[in-house]
Amino acid sequence: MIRLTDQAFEPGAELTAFARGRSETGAIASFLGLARGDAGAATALELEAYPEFTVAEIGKFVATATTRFELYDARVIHRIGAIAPGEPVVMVLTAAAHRREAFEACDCLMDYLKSRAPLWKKEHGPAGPRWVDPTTRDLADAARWD
Amino acid sequence: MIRLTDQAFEPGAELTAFARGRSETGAIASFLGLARGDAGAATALELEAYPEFTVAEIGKFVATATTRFELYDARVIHRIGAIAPGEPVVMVLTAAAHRREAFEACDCLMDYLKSRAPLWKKEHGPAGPRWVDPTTRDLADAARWD
Amino acid sequence: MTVQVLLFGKLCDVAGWRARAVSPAPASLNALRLVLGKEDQALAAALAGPGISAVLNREIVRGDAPLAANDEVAFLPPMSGG
Amino acid sequence: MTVQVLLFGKLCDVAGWRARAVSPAPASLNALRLVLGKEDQALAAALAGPGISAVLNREIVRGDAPLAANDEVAFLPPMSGG
Repeated sequence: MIRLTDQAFEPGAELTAFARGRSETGAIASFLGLARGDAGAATALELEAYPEFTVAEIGKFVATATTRFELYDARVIHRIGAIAPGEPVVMVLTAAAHRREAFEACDCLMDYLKSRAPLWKKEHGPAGPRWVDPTTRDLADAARWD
Repeated sequence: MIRLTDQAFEPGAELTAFARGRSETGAIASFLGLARGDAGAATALELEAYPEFTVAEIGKFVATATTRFELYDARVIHRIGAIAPGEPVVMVLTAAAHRREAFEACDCLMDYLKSRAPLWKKEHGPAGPRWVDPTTRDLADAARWD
Repeated sequence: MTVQVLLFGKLCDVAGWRARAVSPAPASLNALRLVLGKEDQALAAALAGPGISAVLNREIVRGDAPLAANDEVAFLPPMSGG
Repeated sequence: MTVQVLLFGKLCDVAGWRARAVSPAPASLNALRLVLGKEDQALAAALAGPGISAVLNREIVRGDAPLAANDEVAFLPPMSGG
């Protein structure tokens, strides 16, 4: 349900596996976050986790979202370690009877991952590395669901 | 960009193709609508289109959404003809720099497809066939973007 | 001198046909509605119902419009995809 | 009688280490903060900064908490994933 991985993953294969055999699910929303190159300004991302704690915390949040949005299922895949531009960083999948719940749950989970899940992101660029803080918008987005 | 098809399609392969080679896209949202079985109450869906007109109309709406939400790209795949429970009916993919725009565009496109695109849906169940009208919620959802 | 008429969704079921040529071509969309309705009261009622759109040569038309030979007219009931 | 201390994100860069054993085990989280800060003023300032969370044996702790031998304490800077 929650997977941290230091290996590249294949988003299409994840979606196929998630969508299989769902005769009662009407709606699957998914979000895929890719490392942006920012036209050369970012050469790589580095993601750090506190592995068991991070998985457990994300799992608690997913369980809450599953109840709140009446999901049939949810899945989070998050890269850790070094990530090249264009590579998938995160994928969230949600399954529900109807589209509104699937969309909102996916949106809510992404907002959580951006500023509240125990993950730390470093950008490596021509000017050297810098730790990325959540933006004002990230914080406001996450607060929408409180 | 817009595809109507009377053949089953493979959502994972669509996502993989859409996500390929995007070093500046930070965010890909996708929605996959599946035919629900409704625990035996629905045995099949049938989707009718006015093919060239339907593709052209959806194309106009996608072009507007692409500008409005500053998308890099968008893709709509819609089944026509007979569809069995559990099979994909529709898939919408959106690519943007940031997640909010990708999510909103995907949501907006789905609302459009549900009640404003030239498509007609018939449900075949034990009680016989019936044409599906958009629900009050579908109409309200679509009006959010006006 | 014909126009091609297409029906979709529940309009098909009401009329019992999907496509037909109407000859001679009526002068306008409203005249075509009258011609179709004269032969089929259920279709007349359905075409006058809420949310029916008319499409002339693949462009949506509000209200009336003149018709010419070989035009394609489609009547569309309320839409529901996805 | 040691506690294991873990630092993440920018706290690692400030301190120059990621994990260390502190021995003897301080009696509380606040006592541990003092021990770490006494040797490293930059780390003391960073740990007192906004948005630093403490995690004791994989549970988030607000404020102070007693420590026991073999506890694992992690200090987490503001989070940003996705």
